[in-house]
Amino acid sequence: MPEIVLREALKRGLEEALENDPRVFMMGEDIGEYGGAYAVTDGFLKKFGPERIKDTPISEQAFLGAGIGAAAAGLRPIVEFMSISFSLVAFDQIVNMAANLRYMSGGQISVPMVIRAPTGAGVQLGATHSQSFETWLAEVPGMKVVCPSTPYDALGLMRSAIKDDNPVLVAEPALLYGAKGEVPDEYYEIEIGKADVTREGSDITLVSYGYGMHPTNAAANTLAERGVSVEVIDLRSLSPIDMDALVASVQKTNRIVVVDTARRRGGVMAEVAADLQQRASEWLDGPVMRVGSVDVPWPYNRGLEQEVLAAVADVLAAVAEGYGL
Amino acid sequence: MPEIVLREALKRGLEEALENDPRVFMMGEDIGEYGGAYAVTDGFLKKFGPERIKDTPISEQAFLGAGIGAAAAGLRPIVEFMSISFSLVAFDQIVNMAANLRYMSGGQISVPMVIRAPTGAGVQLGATHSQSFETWLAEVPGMKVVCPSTPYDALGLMRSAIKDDNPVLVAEPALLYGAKGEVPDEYYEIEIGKADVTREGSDITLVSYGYGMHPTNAAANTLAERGVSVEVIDLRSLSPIDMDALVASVQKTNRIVVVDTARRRGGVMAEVAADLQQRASEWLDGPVMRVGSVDVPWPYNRGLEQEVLAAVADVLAAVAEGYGL
Amino acid sequence: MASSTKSSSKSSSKSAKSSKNGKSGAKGLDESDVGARTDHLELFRQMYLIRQFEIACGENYSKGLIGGFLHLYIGQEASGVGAISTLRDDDYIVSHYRDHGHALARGLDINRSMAELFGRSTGTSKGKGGSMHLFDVAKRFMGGHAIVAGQLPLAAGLALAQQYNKTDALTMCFFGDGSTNQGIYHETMNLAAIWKLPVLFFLENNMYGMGSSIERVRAGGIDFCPSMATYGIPAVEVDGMDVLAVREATEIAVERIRKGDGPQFIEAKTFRFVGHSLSDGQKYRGQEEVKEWEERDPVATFPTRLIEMGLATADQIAETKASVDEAIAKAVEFAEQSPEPDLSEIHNDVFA
Amino acid sequence: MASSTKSSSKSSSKSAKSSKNGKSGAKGLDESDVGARTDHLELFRQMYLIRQFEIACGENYSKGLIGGFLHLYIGQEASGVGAISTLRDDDYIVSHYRDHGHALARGLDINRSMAELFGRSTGTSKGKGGSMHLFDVAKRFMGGHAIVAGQLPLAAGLALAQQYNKTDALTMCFFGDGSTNQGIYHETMNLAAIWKLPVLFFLENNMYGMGSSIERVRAGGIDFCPSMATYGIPAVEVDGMDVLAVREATEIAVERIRKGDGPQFIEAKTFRFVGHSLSDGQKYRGQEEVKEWEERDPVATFPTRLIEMGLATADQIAETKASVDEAIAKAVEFAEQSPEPDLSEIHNDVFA
Ligand SMILES: Cc1ncc(C[n+]2csc(CCOP(=O)(O)OP(=O)(O)O)c2C)c(N)n1
Ligand SMILES: Cc1ncc(C[n+]2csc(CCOP(=O)(O)OP(=O)(O)O)c2C)c(N)n1
Ligand SMILES: [Mg+2]
Ligand SMILES: [Mg+2]
Repeated sequence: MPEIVLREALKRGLEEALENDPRVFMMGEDIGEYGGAYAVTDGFLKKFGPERIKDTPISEQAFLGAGIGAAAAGLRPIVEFMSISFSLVAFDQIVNMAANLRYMSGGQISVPMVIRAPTGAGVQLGATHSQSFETWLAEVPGMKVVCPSTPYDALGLMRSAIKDDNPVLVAEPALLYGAKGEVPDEYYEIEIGKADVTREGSDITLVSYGYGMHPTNAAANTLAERGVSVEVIDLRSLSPIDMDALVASVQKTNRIVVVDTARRRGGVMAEVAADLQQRASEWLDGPVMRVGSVDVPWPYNRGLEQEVLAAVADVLAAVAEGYGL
Repeated sequence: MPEIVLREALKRGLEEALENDPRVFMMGEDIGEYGGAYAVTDGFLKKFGPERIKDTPISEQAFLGAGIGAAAAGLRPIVEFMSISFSLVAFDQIVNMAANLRYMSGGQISVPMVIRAPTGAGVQLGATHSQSFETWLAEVPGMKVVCPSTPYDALGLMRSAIKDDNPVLVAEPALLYGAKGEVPDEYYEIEIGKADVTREGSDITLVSYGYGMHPTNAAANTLAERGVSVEVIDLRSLSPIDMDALVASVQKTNRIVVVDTARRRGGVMAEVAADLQQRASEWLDGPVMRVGSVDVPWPYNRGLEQEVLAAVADVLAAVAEGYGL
Repeated sequence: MASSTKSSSKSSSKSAKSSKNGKSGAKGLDESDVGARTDHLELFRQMYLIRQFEIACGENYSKGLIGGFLHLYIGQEASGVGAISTLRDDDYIVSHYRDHGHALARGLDINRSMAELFGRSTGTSKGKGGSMHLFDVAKRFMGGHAIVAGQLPLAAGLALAQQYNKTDALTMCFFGDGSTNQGIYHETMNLAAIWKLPVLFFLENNMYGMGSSIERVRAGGIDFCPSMATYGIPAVEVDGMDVLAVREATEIAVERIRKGDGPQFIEAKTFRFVGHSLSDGQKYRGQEEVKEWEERDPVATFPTRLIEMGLATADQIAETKASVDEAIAKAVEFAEQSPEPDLSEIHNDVFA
Repeated sequence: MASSTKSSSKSSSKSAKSSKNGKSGAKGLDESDVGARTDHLELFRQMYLIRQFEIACGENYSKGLIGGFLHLYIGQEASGVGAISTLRDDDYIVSHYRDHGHALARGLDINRSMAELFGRSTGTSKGKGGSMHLFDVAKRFMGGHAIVAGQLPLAAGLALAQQYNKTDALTMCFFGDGSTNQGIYHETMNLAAIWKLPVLFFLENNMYGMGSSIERVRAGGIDFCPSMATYGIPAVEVDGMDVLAVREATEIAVERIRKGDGPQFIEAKTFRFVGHSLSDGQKYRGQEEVKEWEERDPVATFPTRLIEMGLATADQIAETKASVDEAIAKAVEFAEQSPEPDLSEIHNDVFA
């Protein structure tokens, strides 16, 4: 299978949709003439023209909201935030409009919109630019949220997100745009709401998603070297969360550590841990161990930032503390 | 002890501060001439004048942000959102400015600001007006969040919030403004970050806060009638959360149910459950049972809204399911 | 009043004519064509309908049959009725929480609208939306929105779709004076302008945002049209108590939008005779001010004008009123007798 | 250039004089008084310092010694230096992520500023803030803010405190052309205007917001002053490449604010000669445009002007440059040799 980087996988998914569905168009800051802050849309303006590749003013509230309106009218907008950190200024539109419209209208309105945004810390952008607000949006009924960790998943999830009739956030780990992986030429999709068992094992389950898969996979390798049989699960979808897959895994391994490179407090893994210990209590040999980044604002200094960021050592420490492995 | 309603308790706390500290002033929509949407500031404009009771335009971003600036300059602003639902349009200012400023500046700036907002569902305001965003703000490092359930707590917490040198959100349960309770004439404060054991018992611990204390207390009464010795804890503070108090209680009761009238998914009680099952696993006889409102947008119809809202029956069901009591 | 004279039949037929030059799909604007250009008696009927509907709402709110917040449109009827009378079926309308008037002027079923306020399963949103969230997508009435100014980009987006699909349909967006102090309002104005979106921004300046007189909270004072220069959006002020003046001004703006001129802005000066919502004690304004405006009550004054102009007889007015009264009574009855939604409904409509 | 003529010594001394009528705490604006009214050579020194600082930053970013995003101020030096030269010690300054120039013009220690970019413990924010978040509260330099336009209400709030405390100090707030498309900008303008806050809104219009020419993304075009009519905020445009013109215009605005006239707005037309940040390939603009602006490079042209005006000698210029070059070299050395923050630092400064 050919290998491409995650940025290319996203690009392929977007290009395909623009080619095949005239209702699909894109909006965002500097996605056109500049080529996109992370170059995901490079070349799109030339290829698809300014009516479908819309450079916007720095007005996240207005263009995200306009995406909602266009979607309500039957188009399929793909709206980019230059960073998930900037989604915060448009949170009201996402939560109160995109996610609520269907319910408030008694089912009359659909909002088939994709929101794309780079997310996560790790490149020294400091407190305001390193956040992971996908964890909040994943709690909002009416929203779907996915987060790929490989080029394969990025393409498969992007295809499903664009086809979905609901607002879907595709959180793109900024640290992974250049990450390589195999992607087949044949068409495939990845169902939103299904986790992926990326490694089978019987002693312990490690769960993560997005950039968190990197320390998680590294920890799995280390444990495997020590003779521990590790099952690894990539959530892929943060809303809905595939709790059934986690319960099934725990029934087999009886041990679980959940890992997030977003802050530890709250968020996706608090929900997973809280839910799982209740649902799978009879199979668990210990607590659901939770690993996350330190609960402080993101510092700029590289050493400090890395200290805050959840890492392989933290995963191994949790495995040891929770299960003595 | 004299009995007053929660609205009066808040009012007393605010009035006191305005009288005693010239740095304290208030801002918000219709807090002056209109007297406040929930009448908490009724009469203040006349008493303290327009320089200290500032009616604002419907510009949450600007006036909340101006509060941050005024606080950074040494004043002690108290900023009101007419509803916590409207805080969403100003979330960027709260999260990226109020909460981050100190860290980003290496400790040079303090933001001694109080944000007040009515919160919660239950009065048929529908999807956009019934939310509980204090659960998100409680996850933000740099923010403190309190939520009173009684007039006594409302006054004690408000006093501490105003004296605190950090941004503190006082989430005021809209359903409780008219709730009565005893409040002494003598001065007292309630420390932020300390939970309150409102009822001692040895069989099971029930934890909640704010409006959630009502179904929780009702459940405790029912259980007590059945002969179960119930310990009830009011968190009072959602950030920091007094996990030590919960662990201590579980060491005694070995059983716990956490209750929130905000949506079940995510939020404060996901964090509490996730943390507690990890910290107190050796003392727990079962999973941390979590009760919350149904994970759907808030419906307008009264019957539907009540069906969504976590209620005493849900608490009792969780107690039965988790611990057979 | 200057703005009233604008609505002379001469300029009306002129605008009607140029409108016929539009795309073939566009309906002509003939005085007799109810629905496109509603006739005068119909304008009165709609205003009276809204008034009586609102009065009935107030009564049933007091009885506890309607919950939540209730924002009545009483006093502003001429504005919404005049504006909406100029629209085609394929145009979108977007409103805020004070939406009953706009919904009824758009022809939403009054039974189902009332049922929505009662929270019943027969309501326009099956009882899930309530007063602030009326929707009827078949009628292209896209809500009812309760976050101040939050509806503006929705309107821009609907208009964007209309433009993208190369139609000459448009979106009419209602909002209040207070909402212009939300940043999103300015963002949307700019976006609509640079993209030349087919959207009509219809400001109902009723002088107050809740308890705040616009004079007190807006640096630019009580007139909004001058501020549109910043966005290059043509703007016209109209007497919002005069349904014909409103219709006239709106027709011109609508025509321009259909021609592809991009967004237009209308400011209707109007007034709510009642409180912001039913819990408003109106401490912030004197009753004289209210009285002054009430003298220009469109529902009270328009019949006289119609009769004077020879456009309706006193009998027709009386008949219209009687039939509306009956319809309102039936709507309340319908709402009251409609079933509550099934509790399982809470789980429906979260996802498509 | 018209705006340059404004900076004649006649009008300068006039504004200086009326400023002396201010409160007793206010420093006089004497030409010789560096700090209040900085002298001409000092203006040059600051511009040159900023230029060299930025060049050094670029180099060390390429070496990997500076991380994150790096937004250089190269080309805009006259704007910040001219504006800030008019301030008193008790005035506040608020900036955005392109903040190095403003920080240095305010007199922040260059060693500690460079150390902050290197992320060292000796940095202004102990290495926690980085390039986009320079702070020095002792100098009333209140950041460095990286959410576009997010700093505007902070400035309004600082000004509110100055007004509340009945001082005649003010707050100067810098922002870019692109930031005016954020709703919060408009909210803040209105709030400042209705409350008559002592804030100077200083727009550095460098014609681009990242890759978007302001012409393309703003309905109102490239000139911002007309839009201030909406808020009744006096607005003046100035040639941002001419440090004396900027100083002149700013002095007048500052004086008005101290008198209690409320917010003032200055638009400096300027240009960044380099990309938005160091990862910008500048595909969106031609090099001719950049060249044209570079011909007016303040750092290159101001010395000639000073010598022609007899305000400095070539030797003085050369000496100034030499001493700045040395200081920059030392700052880089200081930064490089400063220790990394202790890892325990992550837990400090979260709460007061
Ligand atoms: C963002 C936000 N802030 C505050 C409110 C509370 N609120 C509801 S309506 C209203 C006044 C709006 O006034 P205006 O726009 O003039 O409309 P009118 O009610 O006069 O029709 C306010 C402050 C809200 N719904 N949303
Ligand atoms: C809310 C928000 N949206 C987007 C960005 C990304 N961004 C950073 S700077 C910038 C351009 C700002 O341009 P302008 O205000 O003109 O300032 P300049 O960079 O030209 O000095 C953008 C889009 C951001 N930081 N914050
Ligand atoms: Mg109004
Ligand atoms: Mg710019």
